[in-house]
Amino acid sequence: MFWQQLVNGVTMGGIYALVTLGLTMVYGVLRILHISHAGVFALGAYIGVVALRLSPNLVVVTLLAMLVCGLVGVLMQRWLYRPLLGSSRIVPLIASIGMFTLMEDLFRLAAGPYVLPLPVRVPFGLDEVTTSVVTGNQLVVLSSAVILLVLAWFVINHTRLGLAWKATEQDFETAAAFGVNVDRAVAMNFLLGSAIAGAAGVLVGFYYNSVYPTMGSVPAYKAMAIAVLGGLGNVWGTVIAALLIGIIEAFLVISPVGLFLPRDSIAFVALILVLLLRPYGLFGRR
Amino acid sequence: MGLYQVTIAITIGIYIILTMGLNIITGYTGQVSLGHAAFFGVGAYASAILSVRHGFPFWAALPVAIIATALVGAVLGAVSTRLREDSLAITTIGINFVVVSVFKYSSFFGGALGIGGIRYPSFFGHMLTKPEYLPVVAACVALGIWFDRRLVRSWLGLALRAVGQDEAAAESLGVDSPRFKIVAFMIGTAYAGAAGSLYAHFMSFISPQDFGFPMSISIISMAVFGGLGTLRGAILGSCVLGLAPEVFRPLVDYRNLMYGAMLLLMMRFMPQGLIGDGSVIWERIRSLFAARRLPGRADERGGV
Amino acid sequence: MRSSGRWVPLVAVILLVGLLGTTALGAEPIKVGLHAPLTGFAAADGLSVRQSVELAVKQVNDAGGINGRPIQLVVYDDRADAKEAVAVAYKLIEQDKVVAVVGGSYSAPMRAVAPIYQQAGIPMVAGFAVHPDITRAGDFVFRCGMLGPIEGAAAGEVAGNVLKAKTACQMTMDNDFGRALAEGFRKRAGELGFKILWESLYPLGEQDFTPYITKLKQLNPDVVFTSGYYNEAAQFCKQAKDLGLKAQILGEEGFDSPKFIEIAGKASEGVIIVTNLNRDDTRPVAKAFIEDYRRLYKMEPDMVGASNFDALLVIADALRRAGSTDPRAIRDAIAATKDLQGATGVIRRFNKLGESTKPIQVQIVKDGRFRYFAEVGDPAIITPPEK
Amino acid sequence: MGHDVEIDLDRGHRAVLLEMRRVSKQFHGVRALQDVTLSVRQGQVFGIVGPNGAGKTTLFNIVCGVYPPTGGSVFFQSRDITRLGSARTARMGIARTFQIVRSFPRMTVLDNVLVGCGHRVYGTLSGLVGTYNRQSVRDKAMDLLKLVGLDHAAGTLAGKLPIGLQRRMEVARALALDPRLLLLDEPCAGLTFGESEDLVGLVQRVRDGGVTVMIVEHNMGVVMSLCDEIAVLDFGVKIAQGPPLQISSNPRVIEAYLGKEA
Repeated sequence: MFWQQLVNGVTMGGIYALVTLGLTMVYGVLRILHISHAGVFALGAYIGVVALRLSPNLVVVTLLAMLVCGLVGVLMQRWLYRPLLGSSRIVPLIASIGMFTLMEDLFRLAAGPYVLPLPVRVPFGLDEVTTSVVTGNQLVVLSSAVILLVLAWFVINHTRLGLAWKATEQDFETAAAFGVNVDRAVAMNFLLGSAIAGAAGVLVGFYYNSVYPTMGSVPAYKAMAIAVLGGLGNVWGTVIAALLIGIIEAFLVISPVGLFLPRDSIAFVALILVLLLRPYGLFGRR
Repeated sequence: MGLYQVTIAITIGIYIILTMGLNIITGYTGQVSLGHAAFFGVGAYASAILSVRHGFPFWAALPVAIIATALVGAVLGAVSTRLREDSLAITTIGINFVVVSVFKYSSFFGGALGIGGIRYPSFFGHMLTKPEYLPVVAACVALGIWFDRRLVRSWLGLALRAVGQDEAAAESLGVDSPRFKIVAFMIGTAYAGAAGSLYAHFMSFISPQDFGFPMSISIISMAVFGGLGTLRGAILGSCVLGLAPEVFRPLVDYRNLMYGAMLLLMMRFMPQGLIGDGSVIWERIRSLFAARRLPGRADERGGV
Repeated sequence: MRSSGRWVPLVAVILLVGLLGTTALGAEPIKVGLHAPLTGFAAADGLSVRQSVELAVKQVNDAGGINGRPIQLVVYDDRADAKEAVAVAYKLIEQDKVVAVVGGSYSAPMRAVAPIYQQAGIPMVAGFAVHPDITRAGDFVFRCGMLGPIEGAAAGEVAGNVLKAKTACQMTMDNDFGRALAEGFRKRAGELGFKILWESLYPLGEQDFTPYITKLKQLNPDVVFTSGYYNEAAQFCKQAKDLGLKAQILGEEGFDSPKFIEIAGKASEGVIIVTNLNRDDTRPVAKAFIEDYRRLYKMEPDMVGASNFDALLVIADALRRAGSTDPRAIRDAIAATKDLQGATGVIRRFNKLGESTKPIQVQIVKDGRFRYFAEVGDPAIITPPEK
Repeated sequence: MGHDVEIDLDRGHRAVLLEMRRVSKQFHGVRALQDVTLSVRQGQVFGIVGPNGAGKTTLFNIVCGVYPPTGGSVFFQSRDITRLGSARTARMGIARTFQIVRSFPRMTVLDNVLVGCGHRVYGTLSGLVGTYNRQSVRDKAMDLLKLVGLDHAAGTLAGKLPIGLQRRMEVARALALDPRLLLLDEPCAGLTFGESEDLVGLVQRVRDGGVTVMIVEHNMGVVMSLCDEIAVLDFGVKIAQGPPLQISSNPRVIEAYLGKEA
């Protein structure tokens, strides 16, 4: 029972990590709480539903979703966030919330309020494999999460782009002074962050076989809590925090405590406790 | 004025009180609070429990609810002194979620069923009807405005704005910012407590989801929409976004869409808010007044 | 801006004439109001409610309306939010001047508006909202759907006497709907003597049930009674099948939607639910509702729609019998409803509190469709409280 | 690194206002200050010089209580203020300006100065509710603005002023605290020669008004003409202290600044 619970927790943690990753990357570069990131996540799932007409293969559908969501992310950055960099910190936050509400309602108007299934065909029939500990679907989610996280790790740590992000993170002007095309770096950051969120959208749509307009609302704020818990801007801190929260939720929910503490506020309670001890999150720095 | 207009007027009055309170915390003192609805809830539940279970009349329940909420607000204020801007914003979201789940989970607060049977205030034995409740709300709004004007003109108000605009500079001038942040949270949440009490007695039935995070978003959107940091902005923002759902009601299916779009476009093209300091509209209004006023008035005191 | 100013008065005149024109043709319409959560998290149910009530109005008007006068439906969205529902109520009463209202939204908004309709003297018939206080607001408020505790007790009856379960667990959705159902089931389990091993609480909108199911597998109860709306229900059944949970899954009216079967897929096979819409119902009203709904909207009807469809029928029937649009007369006529043929079954009567008495249907999913499984008619269970 | 025996030229005819005993400060392993001991006398203009990163601003921040030292203690009017927060030290009469100017951008210049005038009230509760813009208080603020030549700009928003003027406003705002000790952190940075001249005149007028001044400055011309005594910091260590002439000829100071002769 323990191992199965652990797998349940890690699977959820993997999903949280994919959603939160983009959020932390964006915050790292622009210091913006990008709440409409969850709208991009839901958009990914909807692109999945549309892409099904082209090909039922999960990989093809995911790639398409990543492409579209990446572009949408760049558009958001260009059209919405860049012009607002000058104004006070709260303005992009409210604009992002407005965008998120707008996206949720656009999904409803475009695809109807009902839940849409996402019956994708998984390569090598991975989803049929069922062992006592891990279900097929969980295997699909875990393997995809690992692939995407490794991709992100590679880009961030081993490419010039990743270096440009680190420089931009420290200081816009100095980074630009050293020849970093800051604009392009920020755009690429949004591209990757949003693409991964799009992939997460498809994955969650497949795992639960359900795509609906408000599927982004819980991840939106829970991902925010996890991002802060891991240390805003610290990518790996966030991934670890996501896994931790996934596991804690799995075990806490079935324990007597679960009757008092609803699952979705566990992340926040953990956040408040940690922030009181370490104001910059588990792995955050000043 | 039909009951429909009275209902909307009372709702907008309650929004104005909430937004004025948030404006003191986030507008003047610069502490971003995305969980203001939690304190709206604390005031509502305090007033509901006092009046339903302990027979408090409205006139007694209101002040006690205000004080109770301010004390809870002080706790958030203390927490805020340890946190930096962004992690504070997210923590206030967390507090909103946690407070709502406390209402939902404990039977003391009536659990998921909420609390009903909250009586209207009675005035010398005569139970007020809804139209007669409007003046009570209007009086509270007026009181809130008067207190805000006094605050802005006081040393406390000046110190809060100093903390909000540059904490280190304020500290170097003798303003111990942690203490003032706590005071700002107490005042701001006291406003929310009053609004909560007024809401509970107006609706006569409250349930946990009335005070959830979407409500906090509405409140901060009103403050920012009108022009954060200004009283006039808080009032106008509450009226515009308070009326929006009714104005858009005929567009039955597109209401949420219009609300989101309005917020997005507003922030994108007029970040200072409709009539905030530095907004195009306010500058034009001021130039209108300035032209008529005797030129050369020495100063222009803080945002009216 | 100035140029368009000249056009405004002209346009207004045309509009006015247009409006007058239409009403002059048919007899003066009877306005009936409808609350529905058309946007927000409950938008799916809102759409079912609106489509079903509009279908009912169409059927009534096609059959000659109320002694020749057509029903005109006035729909407003309350986003399942108490504050908005209060504004909608006053708008319907004062501006649209409706003579009766169908309460097609969730418990919190319905409970907030019940006293308003009571005070205004406008009869309201709630569809599926389960909160007990709604009908306690007064004699102008009625309810077509079942009360939470009654439905829960019916589920207990099915588990204990029909499925002969010895042990059971409860997966309760954490809102007033879920808690009311759990209370009824617990009471009935006590009466029938089967043991509830574990009761867990999950948040509205939950998608990941794997932790709960892993524990349920360990406890291995005979029956798991789950409350939830169709998305939560489909996730629970799907993941239960994936993880190999053996227990018989027992659901309630929240499961009752074609979407549940579509999303849960193979995992919905064999799931039993207590509800009030019997797909194999041979009665003409139920058949007409199901077939018209499929033809008009190209999708399967569900319980949420059916119970509000019936609420409209109750009002229409009362309007015919009252022979007048005076709200007080309509209320008396509703109270005097007797054996009304509804989509969700025969509405025998409304008691003093305004609660309806109906046998509870038990459906089972066979080859991807809801089919008849049993019916709970024992008055001890289905009779609602009087006060 | 022994430190020079302190030459007490004035034989104590003026009281010691500020004293730092063996103060050191470490940031995550980096030693910003090490065993610094110095004392500033009433009415002096005390200069602190040294290459960038020598720990000058750290010393200022410790005196103002922005953060406590890792070791040693600070006395002001012989009262221990080592652990006192920056707000309380300010209220005791230690005012400061910042290396990078920190005005309240969305307040008028007058309001900026008025914030300083409130120092008597911030510690109390009852005083806080009074109106701040009373005539008496406004007159005092306007006088200070006249002193720094900004009375014409009283009504404009501080954020709209050029940096040079904002820096002058910061001095006026600090003086509003009626300080006994005024700490100026590189006040001449970025100023033209003429503006530096004005500033020297301003500091002298402030000193003549009885306010002791500590100044961190790179512009040696200003330091030499203004300061009665100078302390030199290098890598967090005080390598010399004394009157300007004696400091400029001290070999270790020259070495620290110009590096060893080849």
